Amino acid sequence: MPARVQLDPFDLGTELSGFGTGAGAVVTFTGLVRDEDGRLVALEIEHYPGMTEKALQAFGDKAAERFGLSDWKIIHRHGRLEPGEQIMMVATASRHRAAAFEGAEYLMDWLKSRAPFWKREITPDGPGEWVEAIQSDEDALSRW
Amino acid sequence: MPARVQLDPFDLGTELSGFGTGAGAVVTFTGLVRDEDGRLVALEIEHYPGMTEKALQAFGDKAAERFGLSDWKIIHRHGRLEPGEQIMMVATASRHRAAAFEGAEYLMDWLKSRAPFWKREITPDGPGEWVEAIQSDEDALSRW
Amino acid sequence: MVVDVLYFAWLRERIGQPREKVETEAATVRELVAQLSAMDDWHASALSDLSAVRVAVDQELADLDAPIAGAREIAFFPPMTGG
Amino acid sequence: MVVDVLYFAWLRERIGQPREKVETEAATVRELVAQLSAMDDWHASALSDLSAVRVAVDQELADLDAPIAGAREIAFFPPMTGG
Repeated sequence: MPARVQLDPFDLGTELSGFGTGAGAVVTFTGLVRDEDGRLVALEIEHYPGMTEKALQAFGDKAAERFGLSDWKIIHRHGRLEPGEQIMMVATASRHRAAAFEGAEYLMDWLKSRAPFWKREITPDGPGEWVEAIQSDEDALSRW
Repeated sequence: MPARVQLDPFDLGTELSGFGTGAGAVVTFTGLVRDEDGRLVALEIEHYPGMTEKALQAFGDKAAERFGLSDWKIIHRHGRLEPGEQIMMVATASRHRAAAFEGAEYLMDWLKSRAPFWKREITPDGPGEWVEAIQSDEDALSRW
Repeated sequence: MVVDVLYFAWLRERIGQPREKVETEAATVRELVAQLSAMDDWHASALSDLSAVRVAVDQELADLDAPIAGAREIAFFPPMTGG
Repeated sequence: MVVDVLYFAWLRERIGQPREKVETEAATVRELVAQLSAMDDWHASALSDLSAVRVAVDQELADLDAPIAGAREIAFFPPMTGG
């Protein structure tokens, strides 16, 4: 399955081994937990099992068709993630670089506000509020 | 050195180990040798030792300043590369995804037509003509 | 009909459970919300500001006026913040 | 002065060597090209269509009217095709 949701970390080199064979251009995006100047103990990510996988698969298929991707992959983690840990990755492969870049940006824009994930910050004081969606992520979708 | 020119392949996982620590977003681009429907035996890449490293370093520094990248890396191979092999990679790290994507696209657009590399295709008939620069690569630069 | 109603993130916390079975005659999501809100203060509070709530019907994003006839699973959650 | 003149890709092949030392009084790249073109048919042929030739003076991209006083290394090559 090119779309996965998992607790465990992933290894980018392993994930990309054999990825995009025959393509000329591979783009990856990896999201990492920032430490927010030491304020953050961990990020907690919740998702909607069942719907998440379906949504990621649908985004990937749509991106593949729209941008002519020969290959794509999405991995998103859930659970408790500490600063510096990977949150997620997308990878796209295409004959030309513009399509691979656009496909990856499109997938990221969709993921940010249309895939059923929610996160909250855990600080030394305990779990904080759930992170609110930001308008710029919603706006980013309007370009597609 | 964040900019390298080398004969040997590179491992993306190894190259990205520790890359962008503290950043939220890492983007990579990897260029691979296409097999051109089996017509291609290998790609031969020539470069200008000395100038190449300086040019890559200058591009990277410029991109870091312009897009607020916290980290960047460019690796470009030379010599004889067979279909499926990596040609080059760029990686960018930033606090936010838009800057990481833009930085990587900027670096690619510059690399394509301003870094002193030249390539030619080797087919079953032997070395072919040197690949000509294409107008779309020149045009891509005008957006920056 | 009986539907599974799911809650995520702060909706789950305010309502105090991740899912429940609900017997309903509601024709739309909006009618189901009215029924849930009438159940107790926790539901009423969690569902009071619908501009902050997103809905999925059978694991597909839907709006408040979406019909729910035949649906098996209806989920309420905040705007998504993946990536 | 004496400068190192370097050639890459098809310019290297047509001229038949990757580099040579050239004694020159040229003030600009364009004057150096004229001097090189007068040396023999290979140089003349390689440098005949300057729209297809790029230049670096001391490893920095330059144009044909760039001054070369004090330069140590001047390179001629086709438009670049990296990536």
